[in-house]
Amino acid sequence: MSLLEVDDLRVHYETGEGPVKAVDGVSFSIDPGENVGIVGESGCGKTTLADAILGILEENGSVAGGEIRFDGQDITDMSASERRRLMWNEISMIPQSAMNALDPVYTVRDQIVEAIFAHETMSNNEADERVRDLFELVGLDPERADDYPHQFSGGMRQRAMIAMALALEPSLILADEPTTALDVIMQDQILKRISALQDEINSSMMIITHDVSVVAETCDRVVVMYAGKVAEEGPADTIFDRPYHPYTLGLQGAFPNIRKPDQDLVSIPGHPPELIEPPTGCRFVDRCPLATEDCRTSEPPEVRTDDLRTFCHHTDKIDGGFRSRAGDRDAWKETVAAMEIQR
Amino acid sequence: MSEQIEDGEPMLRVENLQKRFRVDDGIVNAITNRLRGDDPSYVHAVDGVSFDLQKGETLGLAGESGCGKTTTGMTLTKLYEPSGGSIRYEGRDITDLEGEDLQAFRRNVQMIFQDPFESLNPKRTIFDTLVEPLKIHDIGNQQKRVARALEFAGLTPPEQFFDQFPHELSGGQRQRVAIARALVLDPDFIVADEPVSMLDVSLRAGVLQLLERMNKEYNLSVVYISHDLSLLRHMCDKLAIMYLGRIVEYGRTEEIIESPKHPYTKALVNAVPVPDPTIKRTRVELAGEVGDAIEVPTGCRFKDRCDEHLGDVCDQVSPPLERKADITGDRLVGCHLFESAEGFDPEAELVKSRSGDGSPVAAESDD
Amino acid sequence: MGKTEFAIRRTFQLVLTLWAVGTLLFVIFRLMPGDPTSYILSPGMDAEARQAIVEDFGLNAPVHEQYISFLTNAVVLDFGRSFHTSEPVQDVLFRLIPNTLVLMLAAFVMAYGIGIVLGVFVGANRGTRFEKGGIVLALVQRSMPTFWVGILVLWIFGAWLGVIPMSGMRSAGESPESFLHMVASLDFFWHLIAPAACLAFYSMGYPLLLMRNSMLEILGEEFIDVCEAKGLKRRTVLFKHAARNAFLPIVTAAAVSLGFAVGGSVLIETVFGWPGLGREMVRAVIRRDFPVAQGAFVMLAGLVITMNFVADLAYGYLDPRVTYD
Amino acid sequence: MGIQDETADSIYTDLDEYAGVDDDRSEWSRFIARWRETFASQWRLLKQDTLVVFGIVTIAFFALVAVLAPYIAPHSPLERQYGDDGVLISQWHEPFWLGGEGGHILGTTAEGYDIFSQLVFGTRPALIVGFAAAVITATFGTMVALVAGYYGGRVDDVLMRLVDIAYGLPLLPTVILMVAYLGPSFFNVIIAVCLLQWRSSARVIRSQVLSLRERPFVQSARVAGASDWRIISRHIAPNVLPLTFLYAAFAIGWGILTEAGVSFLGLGDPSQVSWGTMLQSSHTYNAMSHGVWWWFVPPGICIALVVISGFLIGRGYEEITNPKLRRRN
Repeated sequence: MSLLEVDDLRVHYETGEGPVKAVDGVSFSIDPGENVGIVGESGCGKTTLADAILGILEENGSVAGGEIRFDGQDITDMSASERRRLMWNEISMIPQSAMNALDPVYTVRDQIVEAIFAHETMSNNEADERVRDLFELVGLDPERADDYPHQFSGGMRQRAMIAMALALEPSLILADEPTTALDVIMQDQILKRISALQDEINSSMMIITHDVSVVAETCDRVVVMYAGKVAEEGPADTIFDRPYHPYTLGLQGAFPNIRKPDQDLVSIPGHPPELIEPPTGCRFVDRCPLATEDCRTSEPPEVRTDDLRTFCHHTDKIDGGFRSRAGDRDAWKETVAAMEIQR
Repeated sequence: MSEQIEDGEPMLRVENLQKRFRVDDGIVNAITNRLRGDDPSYVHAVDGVSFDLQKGETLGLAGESGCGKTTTGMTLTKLYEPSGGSIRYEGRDITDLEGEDLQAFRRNVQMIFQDPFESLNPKRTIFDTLVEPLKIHDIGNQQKRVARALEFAGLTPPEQFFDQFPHELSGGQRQRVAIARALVLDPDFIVADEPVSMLDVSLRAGVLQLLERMNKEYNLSVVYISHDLSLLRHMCDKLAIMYLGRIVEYGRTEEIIESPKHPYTKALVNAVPVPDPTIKRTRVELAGEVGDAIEVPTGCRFKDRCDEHLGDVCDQVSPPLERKADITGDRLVGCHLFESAEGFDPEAELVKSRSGDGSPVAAESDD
Repeated sequence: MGKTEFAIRRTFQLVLTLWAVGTLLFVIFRLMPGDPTSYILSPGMDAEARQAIVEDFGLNAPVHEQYISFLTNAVVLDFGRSFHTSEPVQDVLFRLIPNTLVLMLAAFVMAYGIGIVLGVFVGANRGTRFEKGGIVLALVQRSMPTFWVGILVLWIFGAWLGVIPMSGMRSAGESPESFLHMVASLDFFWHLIAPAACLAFYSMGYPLLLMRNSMLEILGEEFIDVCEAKGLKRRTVLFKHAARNAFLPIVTAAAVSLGFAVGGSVLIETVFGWPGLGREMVRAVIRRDFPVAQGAFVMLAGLVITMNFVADLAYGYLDPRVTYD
Repeated sequence: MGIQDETADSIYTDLDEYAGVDDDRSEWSRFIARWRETFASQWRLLKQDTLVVFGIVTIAFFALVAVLAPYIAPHSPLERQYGDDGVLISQWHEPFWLGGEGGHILGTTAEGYDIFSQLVFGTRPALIVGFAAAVITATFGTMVALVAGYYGGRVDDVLMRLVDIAYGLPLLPTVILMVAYLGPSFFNVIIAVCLLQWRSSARVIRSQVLSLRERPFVQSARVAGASDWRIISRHIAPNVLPLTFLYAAFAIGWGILTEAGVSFLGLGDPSQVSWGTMLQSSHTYNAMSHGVWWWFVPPGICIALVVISGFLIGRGYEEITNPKLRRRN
């Protein structure tokens, strides 16, 4: 059985102009011990997804439909206290910027101990011992546990956050852009540390990022999100090797690769749609070089090819011509320009 | 630098550039410090940087935050006054320019900033923003020039954008406006500080293409400042790797990325993740963190984090950025691991410093 | 910079501010258009008395000497004698200061105790009617003139319901042995409650609004999300983490708002006939008893400046992030 | 040596002949468009808040009353009224709807003045003090802030120490003392209020200027060669304007409250009827002990209404200018 199953999840934010459908019918699952990457641009709903799982949505946001099952139990349905018992004990998080993720007025030790005491009964000495172990685990000097967060550098804070996330050996860790705020070298070290520790305690992880290369290096499986929906999902190797969704192709081409300096960078024309009134049919339609009338009128079907789930009308066409041309920036521009003229 | 890497007079020559900021703590402290006879403390943000920039060349300044790359860029555009060293533009020292000469220089240099949401005045229309540099320099045909610049930046038809305010545009469009503003004066060189790092992934490439075109079609020189080596590899002819206010390695981009020599460059290059799960890279673990720019360490600035630390030489003698006998190609490296091709002998310097007044040697890279 | 050095620097600033206030006072007083004696002296005074006062004030000395003696006298809190009663101003002030302090302290405790707690709840209930109500309440409290609230209270509870005394600090028959005895008495409490409540009512809006704004900012911080994700109880998140952080700006603000509260106490003392510094200052101004007015003013200003100083130091102990630079 | 050299392949080569007058886009129309947008955007945000609209409407109402006072008030404010018996009134009269004689809407004071007329005329000093305080404090505070924040260094140090000193002064006692020394006139009250109120706007706007100064759009202008004056006037000042408005709105309230307080203490302008002097005379005649509420309740309500309107507008601005207070999305 999967550890986490997200089933047709819908999350809406109430605004003056109507509900923003930030997550709109997203389904995927995470198996025990598995690393799943959620990739997409800002505004695609990936952070909202994590907030919904953690139960920390903004006050104007709410789960409007679907289920989040953890170990078979629907957590959207749980009472507050039931849910609290689950949090951190089973599902913990590594937030985006450890800069602001630690309470500035308490020492790092206090904050880790607080998480432990919220779920387990133990003596102060035992808790201190645990903090010491955790600090060593993440490569921090245990003597500095009594420092305040501001006395730590950015990298140290992120390590402290990881220590806190592991404090109760959760079975699932949600990492929301865990390294974007850090410099390259620190980013590399943190990612390495996370992978190693996670193997050790055999927990699953959901990594949310816009950085395709981070996902490529750390994840077993990838969910590509676009405008509140899943565009494509499958094993990392296949997604990077033979994706079927044009958006995935575009996203890959948009990243410069240090090993392939001569590759053209792809810029997907246009902008993601507004999520107050998203387009009917496929949400990628206005930017897609393969779009047809069908894409505009009907929702893309789920197509299973190899080991991928792809939501697209044209998975059969992509193998034909476009995949080979997707790395060519003019291919995108021309096709979309042609569509503009038609309209 | 003892000699030029390429022939021909460089458009821009930076020599031993320094910029330090006084740690200011108000009038009361200034008085008490004065009374106690303490020297005011300084942040040595840029501490002896030298490089050349040819016409039409693109140079990448890379390094971790706090390495001084942004300060270097801002000093080049005269946003900061250098505290030492010189910047020569077309053979003329611009460090002390004032009045009309300064204005003439300003016509030829522009800067593009990181944050598209902060780089345009929210209270002014796009036309106002673009026409301002023309007004300052009293250049005619303003409307046509503005239109031309917007068009070049891919904002067509330009008239449609004239009366819009920044908040009506997307991040990508704003960054294009910022580029158009930089181009409207038709400058000779541009400093681009992380020009795309805050843009959404799918929009980045478009802006990068624009910058590439600007460089290729109009023979503009560009200094890119970024921590993203993948991006710099894509955009730059030359690369300068900075660490704690100094350049530690300088040369052609592909050479540096393919075979980094300085231990820091090695760590930096190997830390870059690759968007391809089939490629496994060798990771170099670097101990510790970037040091303090207020009390700069003696000797090599990288010594505390270096795996290949040689002992006293590294601790005491600051390695100059120079050609190395055992490194081929147009490359300058500041590290004692390689043998100088310019006759600099660190051991001798070490002996000299010991026999002398005991103060550590501050070797400079220039003649 | 260390904490001691910060304290030294801040003390320096304190002295500077006190000096500036003193100088300002001197400048206003001595350099007013026309002969200063004409402002001080009432026309009916005979020449001898006039001469005595001129000498007492050192008004015949050169300005810089006057300035120096003014400052040295101010340092030792010697403001001369009252024109009206000839009593040393110092004695008058020292008799009145405790009364004002008791009133202000009582009001401050009430205002900040209630205001802060209300602010936490208002901030935590963003976007609800409760929030809107809280904001309007706070603004109403701040816009009703204190003295008018005092008048209303006297009218309703004093004249109409007859549950509070109309004026003063103690009932006619009471003559306590000491200040402490008096403060501890029920009669004193009965007199104190209405003016203190009025002052508190006025002062409460500020911490309420500030705490609410501060809470909104803090609740948007990422560490609050982390606290919730840790499975902490809502109450713990709200009070142990959010309110503790949101409280920091209140410390500074409290000191600043004291400047306003002192003004409020002047009015409240006048309305309720409370024998404090403020009322004395107003009476002195009306009687043109300048030594007393000046003395009372220096006391009130000194109180505000000292509180600002204390608050700045306290901030350093409450917020571990303060680096003093 | 060719700093002036033109690049041969410039995209503007064909435009380089300076054609003299070339702009059909009038500077003036763009100037108007800019300011229209500034105010329109402020207004768009403000009018969403019903409380702000309430504040604006209330202040507008009182402003109208102040202008039309002679036409609204049935009597002159300092004209003693005759009772039904034809004798000068020497004791307060109840409003006519409580059976008071003489048909006075809100009765008369102990001195025989018509309370309603005093109330109507009292609008004038209140609004004048309020607006004068708003305009002067906000302008002065903003100017100090611009200079201190933009130039920084020692200028900033000195100006900010001045602000610290101003913060050391308790507002009302200082005003009392100054009015006592300078003489009880309306003008002096305004001066005194302004001297003390600029401090908060100066402090807050300065920190805003400090941050604006480092923004990329200001840096861009500087790289392009813009003068200090151009940067301050075109780039920084327009962006602190909302804060200036905010402090102006708050200053209305403080000005009126202070004037009322000073008048209540008997240090107001003796030749003027203001809401504060009305409350003072009611207090002097011990009106609350006698339950003459129609004397002391209405002026208080008026003060509270105008003051809260200023606060409501100010608070509305605060929610706009402080993005952290705004609801996300």
